[in-house]
Amino acid sequence: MEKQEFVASETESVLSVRNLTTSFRIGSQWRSVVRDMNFDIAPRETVAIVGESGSGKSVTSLSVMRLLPENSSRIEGSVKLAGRELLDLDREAMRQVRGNDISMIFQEPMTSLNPIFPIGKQIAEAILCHRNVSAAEAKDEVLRLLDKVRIPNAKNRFDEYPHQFSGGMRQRVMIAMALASRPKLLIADEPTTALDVTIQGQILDLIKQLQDEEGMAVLFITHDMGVVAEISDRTIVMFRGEAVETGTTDDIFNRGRHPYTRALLSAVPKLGSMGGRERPMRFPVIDIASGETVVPETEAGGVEESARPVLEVKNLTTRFDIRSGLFGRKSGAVHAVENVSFDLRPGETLALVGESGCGKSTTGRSITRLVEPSGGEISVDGYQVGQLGAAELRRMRRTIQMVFQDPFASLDPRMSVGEAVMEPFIEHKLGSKNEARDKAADLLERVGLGADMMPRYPHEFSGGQRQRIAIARSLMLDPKIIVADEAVSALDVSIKAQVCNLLLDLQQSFNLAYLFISHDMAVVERVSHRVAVMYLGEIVEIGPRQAVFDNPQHPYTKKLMAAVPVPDPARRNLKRNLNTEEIKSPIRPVGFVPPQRQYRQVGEGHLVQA
Amino acid sequence: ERGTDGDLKIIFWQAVSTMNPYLSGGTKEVYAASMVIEPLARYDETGGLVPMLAAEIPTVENGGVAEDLKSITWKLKPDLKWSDGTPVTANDAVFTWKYCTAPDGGCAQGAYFEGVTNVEAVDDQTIKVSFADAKPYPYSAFVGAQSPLIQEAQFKDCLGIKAPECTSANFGPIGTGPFVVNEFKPNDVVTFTANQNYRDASKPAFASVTLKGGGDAASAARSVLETGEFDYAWNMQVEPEILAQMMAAGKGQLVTAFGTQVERIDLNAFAVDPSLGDKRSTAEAGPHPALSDPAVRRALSIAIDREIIDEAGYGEAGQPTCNILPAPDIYVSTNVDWCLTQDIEGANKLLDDAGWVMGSDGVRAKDGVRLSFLYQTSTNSVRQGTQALVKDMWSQIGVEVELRNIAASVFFGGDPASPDTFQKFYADVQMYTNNFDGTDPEKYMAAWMCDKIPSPANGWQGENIVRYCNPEYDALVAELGRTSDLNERAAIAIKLNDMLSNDGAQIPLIHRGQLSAHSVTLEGVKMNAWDSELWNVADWSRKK
Amino acid sequence: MTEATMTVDTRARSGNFWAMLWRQFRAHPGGVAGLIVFTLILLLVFVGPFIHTIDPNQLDIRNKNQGPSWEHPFGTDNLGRDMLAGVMAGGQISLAVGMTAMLLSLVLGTFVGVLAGYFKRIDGPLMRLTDLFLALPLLPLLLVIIMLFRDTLRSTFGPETGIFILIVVVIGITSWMHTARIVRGDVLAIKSQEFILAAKSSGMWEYRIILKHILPNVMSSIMVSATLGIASAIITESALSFLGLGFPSDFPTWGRLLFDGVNFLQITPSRVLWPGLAISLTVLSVNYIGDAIRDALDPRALKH
Amino acid sequence: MFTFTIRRLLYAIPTLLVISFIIFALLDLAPSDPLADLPLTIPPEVREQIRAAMGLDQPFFIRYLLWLQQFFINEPLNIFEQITGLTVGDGDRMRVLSWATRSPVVDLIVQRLPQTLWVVGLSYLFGVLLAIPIGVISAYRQYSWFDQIGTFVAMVGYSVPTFFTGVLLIVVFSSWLQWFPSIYDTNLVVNDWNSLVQQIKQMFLPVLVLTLYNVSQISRFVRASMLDNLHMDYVRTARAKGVKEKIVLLVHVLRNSLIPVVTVIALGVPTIFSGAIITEQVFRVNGLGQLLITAIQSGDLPLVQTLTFIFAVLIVLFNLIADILYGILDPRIRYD
Ligand SMILES: Nc1ncnc2c1ncn2[C@@H]1O[C@H](COP(=O)(O)OP(=O)(O)OP(=O)(O)O)[C@@H](O)[C@H]1O
Ligand SMILES: Nc1ncnc2c1ncn2[C@@H]1O[C@H](COP(=O)(O)OP(=O)(O)OP(=O)(O)O)[C@@H](O)[C@H]1O
Ligand SMILES: [Mg+2]
Ligand SMILES: [Mg+2]
Repeated sequence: MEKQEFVASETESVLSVRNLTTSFRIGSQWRSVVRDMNFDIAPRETVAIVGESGSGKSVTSLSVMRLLPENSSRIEGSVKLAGRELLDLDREAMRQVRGNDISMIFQEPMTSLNPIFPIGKQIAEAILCHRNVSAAEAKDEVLRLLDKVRIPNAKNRFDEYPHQFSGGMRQRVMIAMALASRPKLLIADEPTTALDVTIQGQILDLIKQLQDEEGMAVLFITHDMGVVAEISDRTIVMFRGEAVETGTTDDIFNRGRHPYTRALLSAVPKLGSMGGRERPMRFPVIDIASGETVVPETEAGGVEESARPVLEVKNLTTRFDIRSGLFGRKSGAVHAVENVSFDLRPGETLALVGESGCGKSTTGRSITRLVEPSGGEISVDGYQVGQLGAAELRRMRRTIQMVFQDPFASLDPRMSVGEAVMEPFIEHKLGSKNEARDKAADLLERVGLGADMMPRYPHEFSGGQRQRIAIARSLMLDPKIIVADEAVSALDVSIKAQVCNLLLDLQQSFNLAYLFISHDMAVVERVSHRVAVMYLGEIVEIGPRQAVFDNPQHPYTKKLMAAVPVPDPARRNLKRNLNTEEIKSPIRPVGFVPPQRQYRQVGEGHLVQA
Repeated sequence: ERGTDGDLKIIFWQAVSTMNPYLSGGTKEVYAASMVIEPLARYDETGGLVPMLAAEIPTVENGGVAEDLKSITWKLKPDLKWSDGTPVTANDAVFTWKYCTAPDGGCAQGAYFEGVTNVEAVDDQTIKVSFADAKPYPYSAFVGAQSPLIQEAQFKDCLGIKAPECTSANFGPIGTGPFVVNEFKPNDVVTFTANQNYRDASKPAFASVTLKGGGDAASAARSVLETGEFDYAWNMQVEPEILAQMMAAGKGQLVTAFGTQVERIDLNAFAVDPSLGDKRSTAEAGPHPALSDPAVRRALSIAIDREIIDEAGYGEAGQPTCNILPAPDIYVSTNVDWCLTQDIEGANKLLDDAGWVMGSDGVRAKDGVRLSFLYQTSTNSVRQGTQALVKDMWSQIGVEVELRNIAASVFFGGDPASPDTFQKFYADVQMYTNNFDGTDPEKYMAAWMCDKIPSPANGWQGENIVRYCNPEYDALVAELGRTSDLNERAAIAIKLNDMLSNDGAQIPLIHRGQLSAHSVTLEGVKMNAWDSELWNVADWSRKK
Repeated sequence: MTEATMTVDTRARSGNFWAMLWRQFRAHPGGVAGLIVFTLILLLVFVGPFIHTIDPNQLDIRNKNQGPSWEHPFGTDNLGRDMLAGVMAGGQISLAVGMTAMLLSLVLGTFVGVLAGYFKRIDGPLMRLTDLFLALPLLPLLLVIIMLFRDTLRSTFGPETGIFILIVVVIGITSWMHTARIVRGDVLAIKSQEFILAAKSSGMWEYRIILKHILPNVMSSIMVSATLGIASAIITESALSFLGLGFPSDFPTWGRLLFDGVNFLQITPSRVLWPGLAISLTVLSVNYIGDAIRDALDPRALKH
Repeated sequence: MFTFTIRRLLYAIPTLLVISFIIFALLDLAPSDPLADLPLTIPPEVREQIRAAMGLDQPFFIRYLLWLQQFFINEPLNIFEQITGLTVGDGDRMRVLSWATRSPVVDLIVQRLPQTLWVVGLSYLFGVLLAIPIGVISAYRQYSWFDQIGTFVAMVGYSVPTFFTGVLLIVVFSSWLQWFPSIYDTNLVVNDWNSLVQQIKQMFLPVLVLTLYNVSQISRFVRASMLDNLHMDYVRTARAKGVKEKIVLLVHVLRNSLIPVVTVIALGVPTIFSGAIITEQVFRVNGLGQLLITAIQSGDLPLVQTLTFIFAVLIVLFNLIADILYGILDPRIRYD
């Protein structure tokens, strides 16, 4: 019945999709992953697609763009752009459409950017492709766009390469690229997962602004119900390849009928829902069929105060040199991590939050020496990480596992995911191949994937599925510490709950310690014991979760807390106007001596940079 | 008429590396140089001496050769001019001698001046060459393409150690021949122009010559016989049927001349078992367990069908022979022709009688010694064909053969450190060609003397590769050195030849001729095996 | 997505690596064709002599330079040797030499390339070593090797095996450098990718990372090197023999037959046709097999 | 990158010295002999004298040092004098002399360079220029008829040796059709239209043979490497931007695929200077390849040593260039 409502607006719609069915070929069989999708988007309108991870959101958007691999996929139905059938266009005509009429922000920015071209050039290309401007003009435009997406020091970073950017910065590059050509329709596939809430807000504002100015229509795919509530006019809920419910956002949020819709909304973690509890709390688990909460939420384990920390970080500093000129002389350095100290006890979760690009991932990588720190001491479970030889380093790494921010890039494209998950277990000779298989199958089930997916390859999965694979892999070794870098950002609410609960369970049973890097403040609030807030490479505030959330001291922490979107469509026209202040860059000239920071104690274990 | 026939194009598939035969000694260099610089006398196509710069051939009869055979006096033709217009004098000959005998010069033709104690200019036109001992055959220095006269004016600063540094002189010697070097690109191409001061005003007919080098024999043949791009190609070592097929194009023809080359199989007199290590192939190793049996040697020889080898590999350019000394005619023996017809039965009988019993594997053996031989030769398709044929023939008399071929640069290289040189002869049998320069066999026959056996003591430098040692033979060679009468010399030489063949020191296979190809439009080519093939290039002309 | 298809699917794609590779391979028409041709060549070469029983070294000078006939399907050469027998006997040697020498050079090259690309510390020395080997003049090197080792090998392994080992080793150690440099370049590019970092962070041994992550990802270059390597090895072998450094002349090999036949091109074209065809077909079929393996190892390649 | 280059260049000096020593030792050890070409009629005593005149009787080390001095001091000084017209010292220096020709080795090389560059260099250039588009198209249209034919030609082109293709072409085009000469004329001076036509004619066959070989090799690497990158996500991004398919292929995919290609090309360039031995032989181009092979066959050590050493310098140089190009092509590859 809702379908009827949607079809009605076809005439004036920018995009209208009818009976879209997309199938992939597996071996000799065709398997449909998106079935019978119908929707329209009008100019200036924002339509959000929400849904379970792996339900076909990305495939839908790629089908619209006709960007799926031609020989292993099949698109049926009709996709009309302003009345023009896209599925029948020839290559050249389709090329004209892409980037010009429709542009797209891809879910995984790491692999979606060409690794060997400077980002500036990649954005400029989008402009030069469709507009008749000079290279210099294009460059100006790119710099403006980079500024708009809040990349600090855009001029200097114009010529840098994707691998020199943080996850969030890459995502913003993708956004800038998509916006560069001022499309009629923007398809944004989880464009803000790697962004902190302040920047996320700014980006959303930017999109809104463009919508207002240029009449751009937006198809927005996201898991963040707060974002949905904030920007979308209408929402489509997808479940297992089908649109199970469509309607105005307000309708969906307040009068969702499909059990999955209800499950989705009732599970949304809300900031401040902890009600003064000290310890992390499990998420309510929802039965998707009925939409009812099945297991009541329970408080998770606490931390033994006296326990020796498994991870101690003292004055960790990591810098990336910037070289320029013919001689490749060092002209400065990115002070990605500066003087960071913290410790982590068994059974404890320390959340690391902060602005995108502030050095969270670098901190995580420095701890395991995946990047060489420039200074500081790290001890992991008794190992002095800085001094380890190759063999010991290897043993040390067994106790500390990472979930990378970009799961796709961290999976070997030529290795089936089953093998990828089993690999650490087999490599460390923790058991036989069959044991590994059983364990991997079990873990995959527990993160919501089927064991039957093991022979598939990474590229055949959705973003969220890959993230879960990465989590499963990190759990294979029964480590003592897990560095989870945005480990649940691409998961829909229900699966996020499931995965977080799994992590909490494991923590309780095995006294696991987590370094939990995330932008999702609501999740952070729920799962962590302590929180560290990073800003420009330094920890500006660290303390028990409750203290930091309830009593933020540092201005940045305060700002962060304020920017968290609230999943309530009623508040959607709120304007933030955060865009005004200057963006700070962590790039420092040669010889820069970082100021000695003083910390002031606010409460027990609650330190704030003075 | 001089210079009316345009360009003469010659192809040498081995390129010419220098124009100074004293510094190279390679056949191709000697041939190329022979167009420019000339000796006092040279051999014609029959092997007879003809005067070139000399007015006549000195003999005892005409007084040119001293009665005691210790000196020879040459008279130059009158009014001879170098190509730069200056006169040729006896001093140039004296200088040439000095040039080649200067210490540290490394003169490749030193052998031509061996035994020469002095060369003096009696007057401008008269050259007297004196020898240490009586020389029954005194025509060595300044005779033949290998020892031409060079100009003193050009080479006077190039004596001894300085010789290699005179690049422009070495590449463009001033001579008396029909042509003058125009441009020399080492190992590539030489261009010549007619010598304006050549003594015969009507010659050469060609205005210029291009002598190109490189490639292989077959393609050189093709360029003359099939495509007609070139007029003359030297040394066509190609299977006869290929040449025949190329000839079908009708563009060229083949010319042959037989000199003294004999393709032979050496049978090692000494044991060569690898377990003997460094003693291999020396007297210390003891006699060869199988090849020391004369019956075996003889059987090996008569088992070979030389006709077939000739037909398969040489065609016109070869004749079966049983002589080590195949030419000139007066030296040719007819006493050993028993080997000319293949006689497998006879060979088998010989071996049976000698006690070599056929084993179940088809290989004969006696007292634990099997007739199994390692047969080496240099790499070359004709030789490999011959190897295959011989292996097949020998297998019919119960002799097993393992073939080996070795790069020519190693085989003939004489590096004492290499196990693969023909001098070391770390094999039971080996095959190659040898010959001698000029028409006098004395030095050649001396190679089979006992004291010339290569051994570690003399750095493996001896010429007696087969390690033949027979005091009778040595005595006969000494006698040859004392005899001056030509017919007596011939008789002795034939005796020596027969001894070698009958004792089975070596198995002569093929008397090899030189085979060259020239265009049908080229006239005047007289193939010469005793001297440079280009010896009469002045007389060549284009067919009208 | 019915359950039925899923289970079929799962079964079809599980199993061990080789079974999977084989299944992928089977689906590749080019690869299958290549494999069939290659098998046929192997059959011809190894089983053929039992059917066509003429000895390749048997001379029949009266029947030389013959065209194809029932008795001599490929004709005869200028000494009357049967060409078919020659091609079959030559194939045994050429294939053995081509394959083993190629494998040797591939293993060496990949080994050096991967080590140099992966471990920065030994990159310099290894690459300078590669430069050295590239710069060494082949011929003198061969002469020296043969001078030093031929007799020992001959006495230990007999004349045939000895020379075989020598040739294979000689070709192997003088042709690994290209592979090494190509592999190194690829490794340099791949080792900076994040999945290598991820593998490191899981505490894998470096050599395991190399084996499981680096190697499969540089496979396509290695495959090309392998195909080209076979061709070069077969031809280098012939070059060795005509320089007098290879097999004795009574061991025909394809390269040698071709070389010897070139001058007879106009008299008996079949002398060059068959060995040339044999070499080309071998290389072509190996190329398609390599392509199929490459495609089978690349989950994203289009599958037929 | 600059410091890296400088460091590598400095590092190259000892490397090359070591290489030169090893080559010298190898050549010395090798059993080929400068006198092998001489007729057997030249007696042993004379041979000894010739050897002595070549300096072969000197100890190994002295000969090596002498070569070093001649090559690194005398020859550069000589070139300096030729260019500037000045005389340094007494101007009388022993240059590296070839044994076979008794002429300065450097002059020989200079003489051979033009034809080698023309024939071998040009065919390499053609090879690269053709191989890249062929490889790209073959990969893009994998298993299309273009790809299949390309594969076939490349494999046949690579596996059939040039000694055969060369002769075949000569038989067809020189003997039967008489279109092209079978022998290269190194004396030909191009100064007018006619001689240019002649030059092109004589270059045609050898260049064709070598080009086929080069194209075969390089295009296979281009194809394989392109196939690896064709399915990457960034290609999808480029398409999503609306980039023209040609640019997607030639800029995005090709540049990401260039590392093995650059390697192969960089390995190939020095071989231009070592000439194409067999092809040069077949067509009698008489370039550096023929110079080298005749030198080796005639045991002309100074010539072989010098040629090989120059070749080694080029190898080291081009491998360095390749390494620098890696860094430029892929910013993730860092050396410092
Ligand atoms: N190339 C492919 N081949 C086969 N199956 C695929 C391929 N790409 C995606 N799929 C499958 O299609 C389904 C939908 O994937 P899609 O990427 O659209 O999910 P999604 O809704 O975007 O999920 P997420 O929120 O996790 O990104 C998934 O089950 C995935 O496994
Ligand atoms: N390899 C590198 N070379 C140079 N600079 C780098 C490199 N890696 C990271 N940086 C820089 O270091 C800073 C911190 O990056 P990092 O990835 O740690 O940020 P982050 O906190 O994880 O951000 P996000 O939330 O966006 O993922 C950024 O400015 C980034 O550009
Ligand atoms: Mg998705
Ligand atoms: Mg990050």
